[in-house]
Amino acid sequence: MRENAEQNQDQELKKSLIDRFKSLSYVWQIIVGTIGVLALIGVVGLLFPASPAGDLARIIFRWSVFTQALRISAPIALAAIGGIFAEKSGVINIGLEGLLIISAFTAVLVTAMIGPAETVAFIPAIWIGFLAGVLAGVILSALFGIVCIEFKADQIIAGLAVWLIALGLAPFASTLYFGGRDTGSLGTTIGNWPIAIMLLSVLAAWVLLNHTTFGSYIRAAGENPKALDTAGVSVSRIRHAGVLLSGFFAGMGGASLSLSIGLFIGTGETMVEGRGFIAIVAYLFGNYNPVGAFGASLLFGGLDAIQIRLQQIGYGIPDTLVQTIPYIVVILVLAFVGRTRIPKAAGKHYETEE
Amino acid sequence: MTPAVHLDGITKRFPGVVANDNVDLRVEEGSVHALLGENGAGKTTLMNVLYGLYQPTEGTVRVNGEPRSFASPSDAIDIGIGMIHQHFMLVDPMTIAENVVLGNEPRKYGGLLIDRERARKEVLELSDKYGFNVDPDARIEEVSVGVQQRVEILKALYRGAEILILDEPTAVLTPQEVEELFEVFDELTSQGKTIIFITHKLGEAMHAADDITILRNGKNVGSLDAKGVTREDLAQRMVGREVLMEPQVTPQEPGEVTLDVSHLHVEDTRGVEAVSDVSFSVRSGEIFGIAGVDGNGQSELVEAITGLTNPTDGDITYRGRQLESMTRRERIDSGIAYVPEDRHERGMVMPFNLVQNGILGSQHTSEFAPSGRINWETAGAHATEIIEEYDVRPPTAEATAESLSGGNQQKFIVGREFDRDPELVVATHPTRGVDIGAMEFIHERIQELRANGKAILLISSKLEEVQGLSDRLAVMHEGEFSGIVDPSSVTEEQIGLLMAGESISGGENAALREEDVA
Amino acid sequence: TGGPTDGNGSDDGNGSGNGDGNGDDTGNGDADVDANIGMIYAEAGLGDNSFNDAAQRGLLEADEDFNISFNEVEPDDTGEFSQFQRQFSESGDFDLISCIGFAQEDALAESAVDYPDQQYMIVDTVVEADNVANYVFKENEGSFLIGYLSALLSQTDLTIGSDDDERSTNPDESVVGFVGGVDAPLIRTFQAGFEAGVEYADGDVEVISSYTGSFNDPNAGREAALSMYDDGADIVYHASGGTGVGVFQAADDEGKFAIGVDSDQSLTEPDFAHVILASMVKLVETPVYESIQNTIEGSFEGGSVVELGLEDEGVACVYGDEIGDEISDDIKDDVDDVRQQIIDGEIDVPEEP
Amino acid sequence: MSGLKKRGKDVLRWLVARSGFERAIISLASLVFAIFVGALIILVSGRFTTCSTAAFYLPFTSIGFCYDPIQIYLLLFNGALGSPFLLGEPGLLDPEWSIFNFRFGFTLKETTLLVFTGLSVAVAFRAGLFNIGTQGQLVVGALTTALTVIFVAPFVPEGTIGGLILVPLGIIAGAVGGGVYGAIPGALKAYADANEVITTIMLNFIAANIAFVLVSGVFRDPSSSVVATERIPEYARLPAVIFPAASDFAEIALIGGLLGIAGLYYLLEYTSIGYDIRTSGVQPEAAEYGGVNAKRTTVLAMTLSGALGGIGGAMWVLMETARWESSVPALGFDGITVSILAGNNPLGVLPAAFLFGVLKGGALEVAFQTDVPSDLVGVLRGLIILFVAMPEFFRMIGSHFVDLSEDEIPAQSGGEDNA
Ligand SMILES: Nc1ncnc2c1ncn2[C@@H]1O[C@H](COP(=O)(O)OP(=O)(O)OP(=O)(O)O)[C@@H](O)[C@H]1O
Ligand SMILES: Nc1ncnc2c1ncn2[C@@H]1O[C@H](COP(=O)(O)OP(=O)(O)OP(=O)(O)O)[C@@H](O)[C@H]1O
Ligand SMILES: [Mg+2]
Ligand SMILES: [Mg+2]
Repeated sequence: MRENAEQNQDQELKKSLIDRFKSLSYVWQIIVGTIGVLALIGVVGLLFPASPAGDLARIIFRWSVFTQALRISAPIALAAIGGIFAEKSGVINIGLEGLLIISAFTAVLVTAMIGPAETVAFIPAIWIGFLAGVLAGVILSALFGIVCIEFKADQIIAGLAVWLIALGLAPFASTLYFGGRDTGSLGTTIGNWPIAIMLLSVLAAWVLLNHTTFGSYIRAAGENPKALDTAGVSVSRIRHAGVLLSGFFAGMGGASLSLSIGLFIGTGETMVEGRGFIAIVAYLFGNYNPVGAFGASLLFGGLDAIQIRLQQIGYGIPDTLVQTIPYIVVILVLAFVGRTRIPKAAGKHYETEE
Repeated sequence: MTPAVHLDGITKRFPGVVANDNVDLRVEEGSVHALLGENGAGKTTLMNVLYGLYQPTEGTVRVNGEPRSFASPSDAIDIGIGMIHQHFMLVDPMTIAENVVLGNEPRKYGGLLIDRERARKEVLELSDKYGFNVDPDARIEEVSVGVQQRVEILKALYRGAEILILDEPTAVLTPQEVEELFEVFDELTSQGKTIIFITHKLGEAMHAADDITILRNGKNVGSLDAKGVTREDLAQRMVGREVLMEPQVTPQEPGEVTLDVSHLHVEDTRGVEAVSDVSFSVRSGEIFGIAGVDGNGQSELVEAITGLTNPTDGDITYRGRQLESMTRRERIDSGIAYVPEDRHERGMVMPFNLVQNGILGSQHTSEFAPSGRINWETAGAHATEIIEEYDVRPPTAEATAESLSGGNQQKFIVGREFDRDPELVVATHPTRGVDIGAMEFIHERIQELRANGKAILLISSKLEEVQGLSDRLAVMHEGEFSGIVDPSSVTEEQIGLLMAGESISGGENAALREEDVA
Repeated sequence: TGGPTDGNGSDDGNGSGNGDGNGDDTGNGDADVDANIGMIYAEAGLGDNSFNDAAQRGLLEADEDFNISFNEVEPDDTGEFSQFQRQFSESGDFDLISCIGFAQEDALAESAVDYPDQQYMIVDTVVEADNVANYVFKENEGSFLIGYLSALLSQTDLTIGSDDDERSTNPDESVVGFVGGVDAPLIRTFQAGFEAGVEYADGDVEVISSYTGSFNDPNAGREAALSMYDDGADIVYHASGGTGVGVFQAADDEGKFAIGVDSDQSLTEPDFAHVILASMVKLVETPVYESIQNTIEGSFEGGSVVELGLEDEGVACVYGDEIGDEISDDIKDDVDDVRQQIIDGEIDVPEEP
Repeated sequence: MSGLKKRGKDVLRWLVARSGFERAIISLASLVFAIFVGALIILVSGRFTTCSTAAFYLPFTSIGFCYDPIQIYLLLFNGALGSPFLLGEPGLLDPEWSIFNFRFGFTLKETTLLVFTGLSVAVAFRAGLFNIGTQGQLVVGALTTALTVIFVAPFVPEGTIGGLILVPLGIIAGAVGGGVYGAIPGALKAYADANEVITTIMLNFIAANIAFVLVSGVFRDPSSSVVATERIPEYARLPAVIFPAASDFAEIALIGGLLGIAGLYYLLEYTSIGYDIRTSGVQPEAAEYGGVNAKRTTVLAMTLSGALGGIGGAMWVLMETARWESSVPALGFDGITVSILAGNNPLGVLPAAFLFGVLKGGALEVAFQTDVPSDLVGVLRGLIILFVAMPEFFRMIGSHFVDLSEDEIPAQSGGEDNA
């Protein structure tokens, strides 16, 4: 009898825990879930240091793995933040991959043209290159914005086109200037600056989106553009601004990617290798919140960093399989945790009456 | 005295349509002016011209005597014109305060950040000044339609509106809320504001307005003083002929129980119980009406019956069969017709033409798709039949649903559902948005169905409609029936009380309940 | 920057300036040359500072020594190999079609059957057909030497450079690393040789290996190498194409060392010459040149498989141009000994890890 | 308005109202624009490289360019068809040219494969699902095809009879493999509300990786230096009959593709299930109202889409490679662009696939004959899609030339003459 009652109580407790978890907001669910999983690994790892959980715990709770995760996540998080601004304003930008490619290439190109060791007005060439990369992202996104907003192009299709154009243009231009699809090494890098740039961008994006008038116009343009229009704010201007910002942030992402290693590779899918698409996943996963997108990017970066270490301590699992873990995790989380709420007017054209 | 608004010879053409044809309109300062007309008469267009959303093809807009031309609404807003649209222009995930100040945010730190605190305070002050009683921190998606409307008015006032335009403000409100809105009108005019509101409802125009202007086919067919005008006169001007004002119901003995609902519980999409322990039954040859303010569980109740949502508890029996085990398609096939509340989302597939829309729900039946292949000829003939019978305009089956006006969409849906040869018709707001002529026609059809022995469940927020048509009338409040009454023996006020959740005295009410259970 | 250098429109029809004989006059079976060569590079294309560039060097050397014409193509993805092979073959104008890289194997296996009269050569893999001359490298042998070298160095105290840019090994901890690109059989032979070489030097030296899954992702290469250095590795050897630049970068960041692959990367990546101790070079020039020579001299041997190992100088361990001198002669002598033992067949180098 | 002019306008209006026609016009115009912009890019990039002789002069000027866009386009087109024209003498048909040449065969092989992946993307699109996962479904389908044929082959007689058993079996296996793999994101969407764009992108990575691991670890042909399965027997391959065998183009596969187009068109336009799919595509709420089981339809459409992608993979194996190998071409991604260019209409898939087939076939010729980097063709492809994406642009241009506005009719209030 008593046992039964205890069991019941136990179940009650469990149920109420689950209920409480379910009542959390989406982003908090993920945060709590992640911390929970980490804590579990930590505890099991402490108890059974010789088990795989022990290995895992040793990998995870390590500063160098954390900085590595940050570094891997920087280009993804930056592109994801860009994606947030575009989509929050009502323009779905699936061309992030293309923006990353073009900015990564341009950053290297311009640095090489100036001469990696030169300075211009006391600014090292590599930072001029960085700015040029950002500018390239902004210009390509401006084109995308005009096509989508002025000519009412289907955003998904135009985004694909942006990707394809960049995928062809960067290696094409590289062949013309460098004589090959790969640019060759510049001999200089921007080191770990991308981490700082990412953290600053997360903060800036969060403030911009949630605490400024511009941010509330962006949100309104993607939710109910008519409300914005009738409030006397030009929806198309706000959307252009959102799209340009997506080029700005993705441009920083692309320039960070190539300049942190000091070269551009244009072979195959280029050195960007699908990071733009992962960025889309990151911001959807992070529910359009810059902080959430950062968290999601960090999750990918972290899984990737862990994956590298797991390979190296020689688990008998094929490496390619280990590399698949992040993708599987995303699907599991999507299937069991929840969904994101897409801005109501995203993907739809808005026409000011006359 | 110069009128606050003087629209002088306004003509507005759209490709293929003359929406306003040389319309004159004068609105005195500090008055309430009603704009009356059928669907598509050009009311909204005329007001959009005044608000700067449209540029008139011809004619002049004068405000306080001065000719104005607005390039966009912001020009109109600048000189004190505010408009509250039929479909609210609010950003759902934002708070009331954020919505009110949108476009005119108070700022801090040299204009860098929004000053949320000040925004809250100003909205609260404004709300108190006119007795609006809204919570500035609530999100739009959390508050009722009535509150949303007040937010819209606040928005206009916040921008310094002196002239307020409201497009069909009462369409979505309860009688009580309508009363409150009209009190707000009084409060506003007493502080010198001018109000223009659009309506289909003669009673409201007569009750709340100082002057009434009637549009028909884009033309002004009369501006009248609201005092001393008769309903019949207004109706005749609106439609261009005489109309019957009240549905005429002939008494009739109901037959077998077609639908029986007992102890039904349904949750809404957020998992909150929306219908709690509701029981009733509908017999063949009977119209069972449900009145109530939108959002009191009617939608969930109806969706549970029609198979679009699953009840959490309780039984629904339809002609002796348990309904819960039947899919939506099986329910359609077994003769349940359903005129849905939301015609844009549910009732029609907007990019499809009328031929395609005509078979929505019957796409698998042997009539239209013998052996899985759709016979588009039969479908075309079917659509043409509905179009002719229900006077859908334009009368082309190739027209897409989205190109039809709301009223015509509604007529097509009603036609499609009534022509299914159903045993049970569930009709939700069947005449919402349609004009008097079409309304009359739809009412006749409902009575015809009743005469042919069909069971009809009629849900409407228009009191005179449910009261006039129903054999028995239930009133729904917060997911429960606050009463089932004989509609001919209660007053509108009594129903209004039930709608507000109060009980009314009288044995007849109790008697009806008993009979129902038996 | 550019445009036509000669604007007067003389129509000698000789196209571009970045490769002679390349342009619209090729592909039409010029009768005045001794051989017309079709060249299909591996995916990374020219300018890879490595494999393809080496192949092109072989071609250009042949162009200097003989009277040949040629046409080069750089496929963008593996699906294009077969199409280019067939395009060359179908024209019937080419005396030899050179296919660079193992990824062309599958395509060539079919093309060779469909064009039995066409002569082909392929580098890095074997296609069993009478009209294909195959050249494979014994990467495992070269990698064995590298592994052996790395293990020795990891146990000695090697310090190079001045205060602000000092890099050194840690003799107390003996760990070396291997970074592979795509986890493919060919790359595994690098890994196998490397690991065997380390083991041969000293069973206590630990080897960490991992794959980045791509030949084009230097950022991933950098992270992989960084975590190896973080785990105490002194030297990381890579066989990962463009990804490898990341390995060098990591070595640079961490004050450690790296070893290059395919070409002498201390020359092709001069910016990283200060971290590259040695490279495992594959002399792709040799088979390209040799096969052209054979074709001209009529000694083309279809169906032959030439294995280029340490013995034939097809693979070799070359010391870094800038810091190679810092390696003690003792160690170099040891390496030479081992090399000889391999050539003499005294050491059996595995092909799979 | 004169009668003739009015009639002309009526015809035009009618034509424009047919969205299919409009799509075709827009696709054509996009092509023209992309070609034009592409020419500019070729010219500009020609200024950035060096050459001894100008290949092209700006008319009436002495500004020379290293690359001649006209020549490049001619090469592109000519190459894709197998050089019917003798380029030195413009307009002259090569008397020795036969349409059944191997390069045109290439182009058609590419077309055939793109027809299947294009249809795969189109059917999902029509159900309102953006299936980016055709690539993964193709990878899985190709693998199941190759493995099934390899494992069953020893149990059936060799030769034609074996072929007659193995080929259909392989195709079915591909369809099942792709279908099941497509059903996963469908089910995730229907029952867990997981965004299919994300899940299909993820599943592409997963398919490529898992297939790679499976083949390299379990099913690998040890004699091959790439990660690939063993070859399927010669008699289990789809043969080229009229075209040269070198082209790898099996005519029967294209016929299969045409049947697929007709079948999908019929399914979507003429059947109840097609109605359900389209309805849930454009307006899921209305579909539910109309008795469509939205969840099931989602899964069904994704399964169908996956099966078509899987058949694409089967065709790739049976016709081109004769085995599964890790370097699967990006046919699934190209399918997205094909479907988009086709306006997601099965009938449009054929010309769209053919266009991309030509681009692919011709790109080789350009790379072969000139030193213009072949990535240029990729840029061109992106430009075409960009222009296809903005019909409004062409409508704006079009409205400069023809005024299509209707004659005025007065506003109609509803129901004024009901009795
Ligand atoms: N933007 C537009 N483009 C083309 N035609 C329009 C447009 N807006 C309105 N119309 C047409 O103008 C006419 C008048 O429409 P309007 O919206 O003013 O009617 P209304 O009186 O407000 O009707 P309701 O009572 O249904 O709201 C209708 O025939 C409508 O189809
Ligand atoms: N861009 C447009 N082109 C053509 N007609 C339009 C356009 N915009 C609106 N209309 C027409 O204007 C009329 C009025 O539209 P409105 O937005 O007032 O809603 P409605 O469909 O009348 O809805 P309700 O039934 O709620 O009154 C409708 O006939 C609608 O079809
Ligand atoms: Mg209106
Ligand atoms: Mg209306």
